[in-house]
Amino acid sequence: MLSETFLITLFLGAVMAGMPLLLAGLGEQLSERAGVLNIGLEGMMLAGAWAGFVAAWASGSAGLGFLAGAGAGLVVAAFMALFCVIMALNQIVVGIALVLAVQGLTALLHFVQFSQSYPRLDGMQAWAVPGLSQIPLLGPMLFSHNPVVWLGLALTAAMAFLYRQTNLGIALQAAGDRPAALDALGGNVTRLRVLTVLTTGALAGLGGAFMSVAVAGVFVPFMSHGNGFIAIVLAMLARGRPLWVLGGAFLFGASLSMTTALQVVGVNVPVDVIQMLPFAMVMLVLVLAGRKANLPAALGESFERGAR
Amino acid sequence: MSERFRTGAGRELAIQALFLIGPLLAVLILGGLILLALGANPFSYYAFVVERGMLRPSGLEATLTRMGPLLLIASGLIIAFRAGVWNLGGDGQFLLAAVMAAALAPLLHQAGWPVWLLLMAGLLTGAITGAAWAVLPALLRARQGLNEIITTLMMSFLGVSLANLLVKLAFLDPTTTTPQTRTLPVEARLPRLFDTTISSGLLIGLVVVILVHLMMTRTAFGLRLRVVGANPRAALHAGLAVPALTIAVFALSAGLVGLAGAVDVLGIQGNIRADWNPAYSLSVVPLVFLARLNGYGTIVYVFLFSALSIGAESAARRLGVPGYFSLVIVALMLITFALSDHFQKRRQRLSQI
Amino acid sequence: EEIDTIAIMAPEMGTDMGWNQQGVDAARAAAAAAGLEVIVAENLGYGDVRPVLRELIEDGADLVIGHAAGFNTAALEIGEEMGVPIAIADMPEKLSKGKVADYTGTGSDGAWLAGRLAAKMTRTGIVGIVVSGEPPSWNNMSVAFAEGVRAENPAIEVRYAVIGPAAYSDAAGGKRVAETVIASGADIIFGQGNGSSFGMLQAVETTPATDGGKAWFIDVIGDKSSIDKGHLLSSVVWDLTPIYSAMIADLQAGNYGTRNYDISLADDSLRLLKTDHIPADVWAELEALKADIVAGKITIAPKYDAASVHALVRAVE
Amino acid sequence: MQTPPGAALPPADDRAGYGRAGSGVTGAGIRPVVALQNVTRRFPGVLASDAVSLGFLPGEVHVLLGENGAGKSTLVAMLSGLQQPDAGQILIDGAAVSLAAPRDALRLGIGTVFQHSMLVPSLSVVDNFTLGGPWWQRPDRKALAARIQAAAAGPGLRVDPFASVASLSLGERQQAEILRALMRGSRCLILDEATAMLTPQEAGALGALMRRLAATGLAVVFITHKLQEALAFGDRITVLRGGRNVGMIAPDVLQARSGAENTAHIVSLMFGEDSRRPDPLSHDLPRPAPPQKGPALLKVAGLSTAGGPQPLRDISFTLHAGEIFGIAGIDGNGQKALAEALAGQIPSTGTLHLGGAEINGGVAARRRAGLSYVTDDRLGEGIVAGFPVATNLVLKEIGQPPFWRRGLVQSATIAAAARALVQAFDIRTPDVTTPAGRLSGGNIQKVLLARELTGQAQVVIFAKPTYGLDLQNITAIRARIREAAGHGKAVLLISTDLDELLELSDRIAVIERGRLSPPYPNDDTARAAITRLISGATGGADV
Ligand SMILES: Nc1ncnc2c1ncn2[C@@H]1O[C@H](COP(=O)(O)OP(=O)(O)OP(=O)(O)O)[C@@H](O)[C@H]1O
Ligand SMILES: Nc1ncnc2c1ncn2[C@@H]1O[C@H](COP(=O)(O)OP(=O)(O)OP(=O)(O)O)[C@@H](O)[C@H]1O
Ligand SMILES: [Mg+2]
Ligand SMILES: [Mg+2]
Repeated sequence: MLSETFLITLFLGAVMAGMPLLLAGLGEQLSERAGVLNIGLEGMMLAGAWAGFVAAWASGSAGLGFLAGAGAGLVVAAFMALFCVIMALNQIVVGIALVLAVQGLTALLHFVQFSQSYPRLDGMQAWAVPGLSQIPLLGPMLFSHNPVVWLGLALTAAMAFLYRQTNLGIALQAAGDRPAALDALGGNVTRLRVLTVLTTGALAGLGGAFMSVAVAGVFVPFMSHGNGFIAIVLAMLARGRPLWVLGGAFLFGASLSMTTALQVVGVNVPVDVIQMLPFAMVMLVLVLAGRKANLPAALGESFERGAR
Repeated sequence: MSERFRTGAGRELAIQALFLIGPLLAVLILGGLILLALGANPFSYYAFVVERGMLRPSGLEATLTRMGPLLLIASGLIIAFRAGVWNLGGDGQFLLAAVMAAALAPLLHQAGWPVWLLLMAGLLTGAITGAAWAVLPALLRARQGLNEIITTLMMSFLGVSLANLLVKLAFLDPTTTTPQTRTLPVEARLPRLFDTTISSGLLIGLVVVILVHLMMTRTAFGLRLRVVGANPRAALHAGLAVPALTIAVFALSAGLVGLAGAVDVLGIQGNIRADWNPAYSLSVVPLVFLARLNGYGTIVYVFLFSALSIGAESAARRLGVPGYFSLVIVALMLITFALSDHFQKRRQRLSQI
Repeated sequence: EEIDTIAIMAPEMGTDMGWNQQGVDAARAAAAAAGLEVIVAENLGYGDVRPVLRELIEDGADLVIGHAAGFNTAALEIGEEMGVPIAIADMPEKLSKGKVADYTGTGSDGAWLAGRLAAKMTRTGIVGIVVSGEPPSWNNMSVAFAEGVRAENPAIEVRYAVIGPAAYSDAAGGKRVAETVIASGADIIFGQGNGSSFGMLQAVETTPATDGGKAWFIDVIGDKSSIDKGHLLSSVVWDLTPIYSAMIADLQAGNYGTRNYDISLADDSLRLLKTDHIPADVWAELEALKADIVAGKITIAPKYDAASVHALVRAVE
Repeated sequence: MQTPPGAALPPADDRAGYGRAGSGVTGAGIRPVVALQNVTRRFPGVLASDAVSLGFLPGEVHVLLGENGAGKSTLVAMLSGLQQPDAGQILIDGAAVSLAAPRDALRLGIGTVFQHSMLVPSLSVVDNFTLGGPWWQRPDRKALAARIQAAAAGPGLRVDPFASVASLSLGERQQAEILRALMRGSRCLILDEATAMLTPQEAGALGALMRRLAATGLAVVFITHKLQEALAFGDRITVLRGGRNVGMIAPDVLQARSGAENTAHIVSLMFGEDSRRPDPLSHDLPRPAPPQKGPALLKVAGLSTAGGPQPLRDISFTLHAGEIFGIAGIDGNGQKALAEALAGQIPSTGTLHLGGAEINGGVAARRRAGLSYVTDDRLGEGIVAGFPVATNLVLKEIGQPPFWRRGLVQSATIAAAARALVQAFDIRTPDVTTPAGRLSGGNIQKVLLARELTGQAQVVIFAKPTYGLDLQNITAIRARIREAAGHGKAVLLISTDLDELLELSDRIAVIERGRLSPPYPNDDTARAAITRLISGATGGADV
């Protein structure tokens, strides 16, 4: 029963389920560091899921799908940037509005395009590390993944480096903690925040595209299914550390796989319970460890030069 | 500068009107384009929305009924946001409270309690449940300064799952196979107003939101909350019991959201089905912001929102436009109103110079 | 009595090649056959549908079909309030003369046949059930499917997985779970779950069974053969048209609410979808079994609760 | 210095430009590095700069003087690109430039130390120095730290590159900012109230540094409220009033006149001949003798705190009715902890008796018992910037009659009381409904005084009560402090400004690393003794 293929599938299932959370979470973390609370993440993921699917389906190339997904996320984020960063509208109002808008539009589009045909994509080839991926059990688990998974891991490392080791990282922290200081020293707070928000959108869109193109192979309305909000929580819990987002995302994927695994072996725990576990655990840790989630001081505040 | 002196009162009025009408117009036009793209006639669609959401008696009654719970959620959010507490966990608080009320009320009814008493009990249960679900975030924020956006969101996820679990395992109605709680008979629900179908939940909502508004603007307690919200350090310096106030805010806010859940069940739904989650608070959050956390403004926005959702639902159905379209309209409304608010503020600032 | 309009309310779009589409199409067909007007209220979700009900009745509906157990409470109340007959699903006990009739989709007989089919076709000796939720009518079919499998061959394992609470639209989850079940050895997936079943279909199409061969999908309620890519083995198809027609007839005859309605193999309102992936001999055997059920030689006791599903699948391994 | 675009402009143009201000700057024949031409800037309800014209010459320390709200920082904001003129021009080397953003100003060589800290608290000092660098680069923290230390050595500034800014005292932060501006190699250096947080020694060192920088051809702009600093360090002095340039004192004139004459001239320029105001020079007079040692009002014994940047260690002293007890010391030696511990804002051990009765409770309880605290962190905790002046005036009476009855606000009563206080304390504000955050530093401070000195206060703690205020306000505030003592209140005056302490106090003690020295009577020997103690030469030794 617990055959090799089964274990591998469980593990890969966890990875696949965690990937969208990782990508979106990394993005959210980026804009949060720069002081923008991006509540519209769910919308950006969903837009990415739709566009990614359409592109992959029309072109037959998953790669184009991912690109399109990232692009769509970026477009949604552009509204966020325009309204919240440049025009300083309320970040929560706009964020939620974007979620609703994308939910509505993608569902409409799906209705118009696919509600008769329900097209589906073919499976995607994994990128295997030559040699290593041949190791029994571990090989396929660790060294043979969808290209985007590798990208996600690379991004995690890149972000960690960027935050600690580059001027940009320092500038980001300044933009999130004391934008006025960055501004007074010749930095461009608005430009920086716009760029981070756009990047966030692209990452979230990629995450969504991963859901529809790589994981599901189909698009159905609302398929991002709350992942955007979970990603926001992950990003905040990670206290600015990309590696923690990675850990959190995989934990979630794992808990989903675990549900299935238990059911398949006939242990029937209510799904609701297992899905509560990750959050329940986190809350418990917070209560016991009681550490501050040190969010940027200016998080959610729009920057206006010389305002009194 | 100089033209500022030329602006007459008439022109001023016109501009104010524009700030009000402008956004609506924009929504209508943008939405109209989408409708055209969908091959529907915008005019008949909008006519429908207005007719079904506001003019037709049954539509208006539905709109007003829907306002009740939304207004209560809004009141809870107003308290929290004015006190600088980001309670984004409304959905969990709402659903859990609704489930508890739905579980209790029918039992009390079978036990032969008088209706008014069991309704009181139900509402109280809802409020207490909601407040209870905010205790952890409150303590974490008050004691450890832990940001409540995270904790309330997580508690919301937990609350929704727990509510489902309770319905499926604990409070199941034995008389049916559908996983739902026992149903509170219509005659035992919150009374309807006069001989309409409007639930008195509307009254509760209106009274509460106005009371909350007065509390925040006219009372010492309200000012204390606002000080804590505007500058916690100043609050400490002024000798306010910040932790206690913070906890009070969470309790009040979540309590009212919970009350909304109870009102929805006891006034409208009658029972709760497994896996049901209307996610109201997600749509109410932006509304109270647009109203600038002002109670009266909130009433207006909530009315618009309810009318729109009721009207759009039926228009969608009758004109072959998928109901998803109403989501788009709501989103457009939020953004255009936010924009007009933005330009209005900017204009005021300029005109002060 | 005199009726000119019926209305149907569906929770999701009537284009899902499943529960909603079957309901909406059937309502259209039945109305057309009886020369009546039909008002379709689809994609209502599971919120408060009372306003919709009132409006449909105001718009002249003489019969309102609440095509989801989730609508029952509201439908019963508003039907009473406005004195219009209504049809509900999954609450037979609410039958009431002139007012309420129930149509419970008891797919168990069909699902049992599907179980037999699966047992006949499996190479790995393992079949899987994947559902996106546990509503009564699905539990009913899950149980029957498992029983059918065991009736054919007790040695065959049935594995069961729920994607998640309210995961109806979770296509990604559907695919992930189905893949896992396939990886656990199943080569046939009996899938129930609106949007998410497209994910399951996808999994079956893209994941080979553990023996390297093809994995199969058995669908329920709807007919997805128009979009099949060669993995749709069959489906337990519900055709609600006879039911709705009967309702209309009874209503006109003035004895509505004196009986409940159900789908059955007898009038083909319940049937196993014949695809050319099913070998002729197997199909013949299934036809025979069907005949026995219709003739009452075989009876499958309908069960609707999740508990008995879990009990059954656990008993299996 | 390179010859930039504008060099071609005929000098005649400039002459016309500055002629209006009658400054005669161009008389010297050298062209200003940076110049303002009829610059006007409006804010809601105020004309912050009104057709200001002036120029900053290379090789000069140019001092800007003016009362609070005169418009000094607004000029700075426009020169550093934070704000743009509503009218008029800014010229660099005679060429009109538009400073749309700070980066333009920096690029053109204008470096600024702002009145309000521009450091990122969550970053280390080095990282704060790298801010604004090319984004892709990897900061070489070690090398930069070395350069920082080297640069700091010259002017004798104390800066620890690897300390996190959050852990620095206000004084240390200010030094870090000055150093950062210096290291940017600007051609024009602006210091807005840069000495406000420094000890006399540090201020002196900074003054010397300014002179040296000027000597290298830099144009230095120095804003201060301390006339003696202006006269000591400045070559040229321009005075602003109500946003207008009301006069410039050229170097030669400055040299020619005596200190007293200059002071008198400047003061008359700063405040005009407005007789309603108290004579700003009055504070040189000795304070009226206090009522002979009144009864002991506040007894502090073994006061200690844990945590915080500088915990208190076993502090004991007694305050008598009608006396002013001064506490001197370099900023960051526990002054804040002491004030907050006494006021009940932070937990502490030890006992506190007020008028015989022990008080412990929280802020509110102590306030009711008659202990009130005028904080030095005006914007941070003193006021709620967004709330009206009126509300801020009753911020510590929330819920008390007559302002609240049965929990309901009595807006009329509050407004009336507020107007009275605005009158009595000469608070300059468009209206009692104006958001307090809009007021200038001096007026915010008066709001705090008005709030703390009214009511049943018996013991009043003042923390740096006059920091950042103009002469006028300083005089007014100090008068209030004397008056409070005169009315038999006990005053604890915590200040880093020794002159202030010597001027006001009866007894002075020194706080150093959380310990309090025994008090010294404020006699002729006091200055020497206290200075010795502060500079820590014989620190705890003779205690
Ligand atoms: N951003 C702003 N919004 C509104 N009013 C402002 C703003 N900045 C300055 N003011 C007003 O402009 C006037 C000048 O302010 P400014 O800060 O330049 O005075 P200042 O000379 O620097 O005073 P201080 O010595 O207290 O620093 C004051 O009345 C102030 O209230
Ligand atoms: N109008 C001017 N007056 C005086 N000095 C100037 C002027 N314009 C430029 N400079 C000096 O010339 C040098 C280069 O100026 P320039 O505008 O080329 O900077 P830059 O490096 O092009 O700007 P950027 O940061 O946008 O690349 C700077 O040190 C600046 O101080
Ligand atoms: Mg200033
Ligand atoms: Mg000042």
